[in-house]
Amino acid sequence: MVTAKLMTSSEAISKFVCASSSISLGGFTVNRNPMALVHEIIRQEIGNLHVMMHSGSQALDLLIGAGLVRFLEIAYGANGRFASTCIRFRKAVQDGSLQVEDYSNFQMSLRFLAGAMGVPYLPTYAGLGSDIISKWGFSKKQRSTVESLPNEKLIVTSNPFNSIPEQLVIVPAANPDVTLLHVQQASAEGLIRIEGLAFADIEQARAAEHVIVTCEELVPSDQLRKESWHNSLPHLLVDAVVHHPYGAHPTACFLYYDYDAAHLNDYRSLAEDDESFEAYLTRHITSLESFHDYVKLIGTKHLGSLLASKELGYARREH
Amino acid sequence: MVTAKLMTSSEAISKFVCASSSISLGGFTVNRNPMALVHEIIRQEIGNLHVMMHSGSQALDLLIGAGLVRFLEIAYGANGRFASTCIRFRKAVQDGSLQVEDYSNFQMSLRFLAGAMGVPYLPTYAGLGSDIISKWGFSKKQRSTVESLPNEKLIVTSNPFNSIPEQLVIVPAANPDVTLLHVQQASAEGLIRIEGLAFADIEQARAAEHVIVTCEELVPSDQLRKESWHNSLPHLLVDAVVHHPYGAHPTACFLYYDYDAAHLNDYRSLAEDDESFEAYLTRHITSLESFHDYVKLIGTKHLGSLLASKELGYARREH
Amino acid sequence: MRADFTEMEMMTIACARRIGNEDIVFCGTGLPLLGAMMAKKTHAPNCVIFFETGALDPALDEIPLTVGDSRVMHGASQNGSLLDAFFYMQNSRTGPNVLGILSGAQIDPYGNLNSTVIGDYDKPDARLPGSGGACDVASLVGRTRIFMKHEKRRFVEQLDYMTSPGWLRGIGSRSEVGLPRGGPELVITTLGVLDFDESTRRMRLSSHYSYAEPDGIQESTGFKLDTSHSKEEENPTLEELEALREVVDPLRLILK
Amino acid sequence: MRADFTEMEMMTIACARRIGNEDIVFCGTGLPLLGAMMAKKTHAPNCVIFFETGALDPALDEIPLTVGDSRVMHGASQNGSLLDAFFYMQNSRTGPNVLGILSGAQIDPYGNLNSTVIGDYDKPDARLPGSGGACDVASLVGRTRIFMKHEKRRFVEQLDYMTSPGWLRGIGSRSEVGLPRGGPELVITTLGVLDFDESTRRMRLSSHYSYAEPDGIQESTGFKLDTSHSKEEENPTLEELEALREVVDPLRLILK
Repeated sequence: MVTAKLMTSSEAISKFVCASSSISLGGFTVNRNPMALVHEIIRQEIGNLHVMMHSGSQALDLLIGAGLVRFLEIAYGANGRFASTCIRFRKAVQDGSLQVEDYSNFQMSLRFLAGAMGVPYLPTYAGLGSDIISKWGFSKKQRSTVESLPNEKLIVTSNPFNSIPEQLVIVPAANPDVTLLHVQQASAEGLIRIEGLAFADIEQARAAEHVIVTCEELVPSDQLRKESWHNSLPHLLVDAVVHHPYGAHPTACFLYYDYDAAHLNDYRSLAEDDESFEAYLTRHITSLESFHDYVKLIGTKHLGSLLASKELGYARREH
Repeated sequence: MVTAKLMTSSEAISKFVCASSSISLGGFTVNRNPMALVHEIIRQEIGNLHVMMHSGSQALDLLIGAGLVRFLEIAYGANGRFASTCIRFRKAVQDGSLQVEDYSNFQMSLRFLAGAMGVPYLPTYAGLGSDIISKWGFSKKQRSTVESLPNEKLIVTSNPFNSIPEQLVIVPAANPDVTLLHVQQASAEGLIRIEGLAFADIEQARAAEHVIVTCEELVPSDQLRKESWHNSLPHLLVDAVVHHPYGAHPTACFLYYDYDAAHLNDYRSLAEDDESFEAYLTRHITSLESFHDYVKLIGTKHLGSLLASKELGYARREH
Repeated sequence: MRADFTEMEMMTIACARRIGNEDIVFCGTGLPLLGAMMAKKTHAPNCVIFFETGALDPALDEIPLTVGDSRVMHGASQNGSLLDAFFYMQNSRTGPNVLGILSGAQIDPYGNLNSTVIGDYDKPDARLPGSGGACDVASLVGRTRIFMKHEKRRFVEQLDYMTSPGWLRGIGSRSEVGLPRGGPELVITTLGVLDFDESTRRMRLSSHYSYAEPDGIQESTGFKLDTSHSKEEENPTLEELEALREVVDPLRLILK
Repeated sequence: MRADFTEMEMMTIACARRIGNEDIVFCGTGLPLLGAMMAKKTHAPNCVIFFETGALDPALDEIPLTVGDSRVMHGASQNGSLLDAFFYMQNSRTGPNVLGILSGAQIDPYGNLNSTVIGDYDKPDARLPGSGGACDVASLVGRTRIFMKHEKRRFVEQLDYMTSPGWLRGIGSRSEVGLPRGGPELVITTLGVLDFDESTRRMRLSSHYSYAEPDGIQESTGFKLDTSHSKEEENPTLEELEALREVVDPLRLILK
C-alpha cells in the first residue's frame, strides 16, 4: 500500500524541517529522545529553530549546543542524575544566545493537548500565584512578529459557571510545525506503537502540522492492526517513518535498551568546555554520514551491554 | 494484598449507589453496557437517579423504564438498527416523567474530561449556533436546587488570546457520584483492562467519585502489571470489582461475545407496551436473585451462539 | 421500487459516486455507511472511514449496525475513544480534510438539521434520539453531506429544533457564530441530489434521479427550491448494483 | 559525616519516618525517592509512589535516576502519560490525597521555591533547570514536603524567582490567588525538620537532628526562625540504616 512515508532520516528532515521551523521533541529526560533525527538536523545545520518542550534533555542540549535554537519554550532543562541542569542549555541562557520562556510540565503538556484538541487554550489551576505567570521570556512586541509564539504567555481568568469568584489560568495552544518521535515499533503505513510511558508524545504529535517517527523495529501494518487498540497514533497523523535501531541512544528505549550512563556522564564533562563539546559534535555527528555510522562508532559490543531485559524493560545493574 | 474491593454486584450497588445519586454508565449503544450492575439497581429499586451519558441505550432504557431516573443529561438515546430512538426513553420524555437536557457526544465526553482533569469547564467550537446551546432542559432555579446539575448549561465565550474576536462554547464539568463499567479484565486490586474501543469509559471513571467495575475475567494483578501500559485505569481509581461473565448481555463485549440481536429486537417490541415491558423486567430482573440467574435464564446454548471469534472480536454472521 | 433498483439503492450509489480515493469519511451506520463502504470496495480503495466512537479505518468485513458495534473495531488503524475521534475533527490540521455524512428527521433550506424533538422542546410531540455526534460533525469538519428521505414533512422552512448547524441563516452566518469551517455541500435524497447556492447557501436541486422529475421534487419539499439547473443523475450501472448487493450488503442487513 | 551516619542518610530517614501506609506519594528522584522507597520497603508497604511521567506504583526493583528512567515503568499499576499524572493531582477526588515531595535551589519563609534562575530572570547569573512538574505539584496536591540542603544562601527572605507556590505571602493567600488546596507542611533539611505556624504559615523549626543545635540552624537560615519549640529528632536506628544502605540503595547510587 502507501509506502511513500518510508524514508531516510536525511530525507525526512530535509522534507519537513527548515530554518525557523517550530519543533517539539518526544521522549522525556533519559528515555526515547529522537536522537537520530536531531543528529540529522545538526548535520543539515538547520538553524533559528523554535523548540517547544516539556522536559528536554540530551536531544535538546545537542541542538542548543550546535547553535541551532533561537527560541525555547520549556518546563525543564535537566537530565536527572546526569545533569542537574543541561550544560549547553545553561550556558546558552546565561550568555544570552538563547531566549527562553518558562512553563511547568503540566502547562506545556496542556498546551500540546490544546493544540491536539484544536482549541486555542485550556484552563488549569497549576501555577497560580507563581512567577511562571508573571514573568515572560518574550515581549508582547516580539510575540507579534514571531508567528509561532502565542500572543500572550498565560492569562489569569475566572470560572463563569461559578457565581463565587474562582480563578484559573489559561494556557495557549502549542502547535509545532514538526514533532520528532522515537518509538518502539512503526509500520511503513505510519502506524506506531509506544510501549511503557507515552510521556506527552501523543499530544505533541497530534498538535503538530507534521510528524516524523524513527523506530526500533519496522513491522508489517497487518501486525499492528491486529490489536489496534494498542496503537499510539493512527497512520494518518504520521508523515515520515525511518527505521533507526538505537535511534534514541544514549537515552533509553524501554524494552529495547537502557540509557548509556557512561556516555551521558562523559557528555556532561565534554559539554562544559566549548572545544571539547565541538569535538564531541564532530566525532559523533558532523563528521559522519548518517546515524548508522554513529551506531557503528558506538559499537556493537558496547550497545550490547545496554540491552534491556525483556521482562524488566531495562538492563539490570551489576552488583 | 488488598482484596476488599472484590464483592458481589448487590454489595457494590448498595454500598455506592443510593436514591438521588448521579451516575454514568460506560459502554456505547450495543457494546459493554454495565447490564449486571443496572439489573442490580433495578432489583434494589434505587430511584430518583440523575444519569449523565453520552450515548445511552440498553442499560439506560431499562433504568428509565423501571421508573428510576428523574434527571437525564444525554447526547443520544438510541441503539442503531435495534432502536432508532430507545423506546422507554422516548415514552418517558413524551409523557413528562423524565426530565432531559440535550448535549452532543463531544460535549458530554468533554464534560467528563473536564471532571477527570479537575477543571470546571473546557472550551470547544462544537454546537455554536445550534439549539443545543440555546435550549435548556433545566431551569436556572432548578439548577440551584439540584446539586448535581451545573449552574448553567453551556456558555458562549471568546478567546482572550486572540485580538480578533473568536467565539467558543464552554461546557461544564460532569462529576457523577458513581460510574458503572463493564470491562474485559480486572484484578481484585482494582486494575482494569479494556480491549477494543474505550469509548468515554476512562473519562467517565476518572470524573466520578466512585467507580464500580464488572469484568468478564478476573485475573491476577501480577498479570496486569506485566504490560501495565495496556491497563486502562490505575487500581486507585476503582472502588469495587465484580466478576460477571456475560455482564454486558444483551450488548456485546468485544473479543468475548457479540450483541444478542434477537434479544434486542424482542426487547424493542416488548418495550413498546407497558405490560409486556413490566413482564420483561419481572422475568429477567426483579424475579431473579442475581445476574447469575439471568445468565442461566438466557442459557448456555444461546450464549454460546454469541461467542466472538478471537481474531475478529465478534461472531461472524451466518450467510 | 422503480425499474430494477430501489430508491435506497439509488441514493446509496449516488453517495458512493461522490466519494474519492483521498477522502477521510466520517460515517454513522445505515445507508451512508453502505455508500462509503461501496466507494472503498470499488473506485476509492484508499479512502478512510472512521466513526465517532474512535475507530479509524477498520477492516469492515461485516456491516456494523451501530457505531459501537464490535465490527468497527476489527483491523482498524487505531481504536481510541470518542474524544480521539472528535479531537481529530476539531483539530485544524486534520478536521478540514474530513468529509462527514449526516442525517436527520428535519432539514431546512440552509441544511440545518433536527434529530432531537418534533414539536416543542419542553413538551415534545415526538422525542427523537438527539444529536449523538451529529452536531459535532456538522460544527467541525471540512465538508458535510446529508442523507434524507425526500418528504415534505422533513424538508421544512423552520426546524422544530436545530440539532446540527448547516449554513444557519445563509452566507456568512457560520463564521459569525464562530464555527471554524465546514458546512453542508450536498443533500442526497431518495429523489435527487441537492447542493447550496454559493452566494446565498440556500438549497437548490442539483440532479434528479431518472424516476423523479424536478417539479415532483418541488412538490415533496416544504420550501421553495431552484430546480432550474437540475440534471438527470445516471441510473445505477449493473456493476454498481452488483457491488452494492453482492459485495457490500450480501445479507441485506440494510438494503432489506 | 557525623558519628556513624551522614546528613543525607539522616534527612532521608526523617522523610521515611513521616510516610504512612495510606499515603500516595508523588516523587522526583534522588533523596526524596530514597525516603519514599525506604518507607515502602519497611513500615508502609501499601503506600503508593508515583511520578509525573505517568508511572503509578511501579515495582522499583532498582533506583531510577530520573523520572523518565525505564525503572519507573516496570511492574506499575499503570503507565500513562504526563497528563494522566497531572490530572490525577488536579482532580478534586484524587489530588487531595496526594503527598508531594519537592525540592528547590532557594526557599523563602513561606515555603515558596525557586528552581528556575539565580539573579534576574532576563539576564540570570545562573540558569537552573526550571519547574518541571514542581510548580504543578506545589499548586495541586493536598500536602507537600520539601527537601533542602540547609544553607543560608538557600533559605532566603526573597526568592529570585518563584517557581513553585508554597504559602505565598502567608495565611489565606493560596486561596486568594485561586489555588484549590494544598501547601507545604514540612521542610526536611540536612539539619532538621521545619513546619509552618498554623496562624501565619511562616516557617519555624520543628525538630533538629542530634548533631545540630537550634541556634546553629538559625545561623544557617537567611531569615528569622522560631526555634523555641524544636525537639531533638531521634538518631537513625540500626534497622533504619540497614534498610536504607542494604535494601534501598545497596549500590550507593544516591547516597554519596
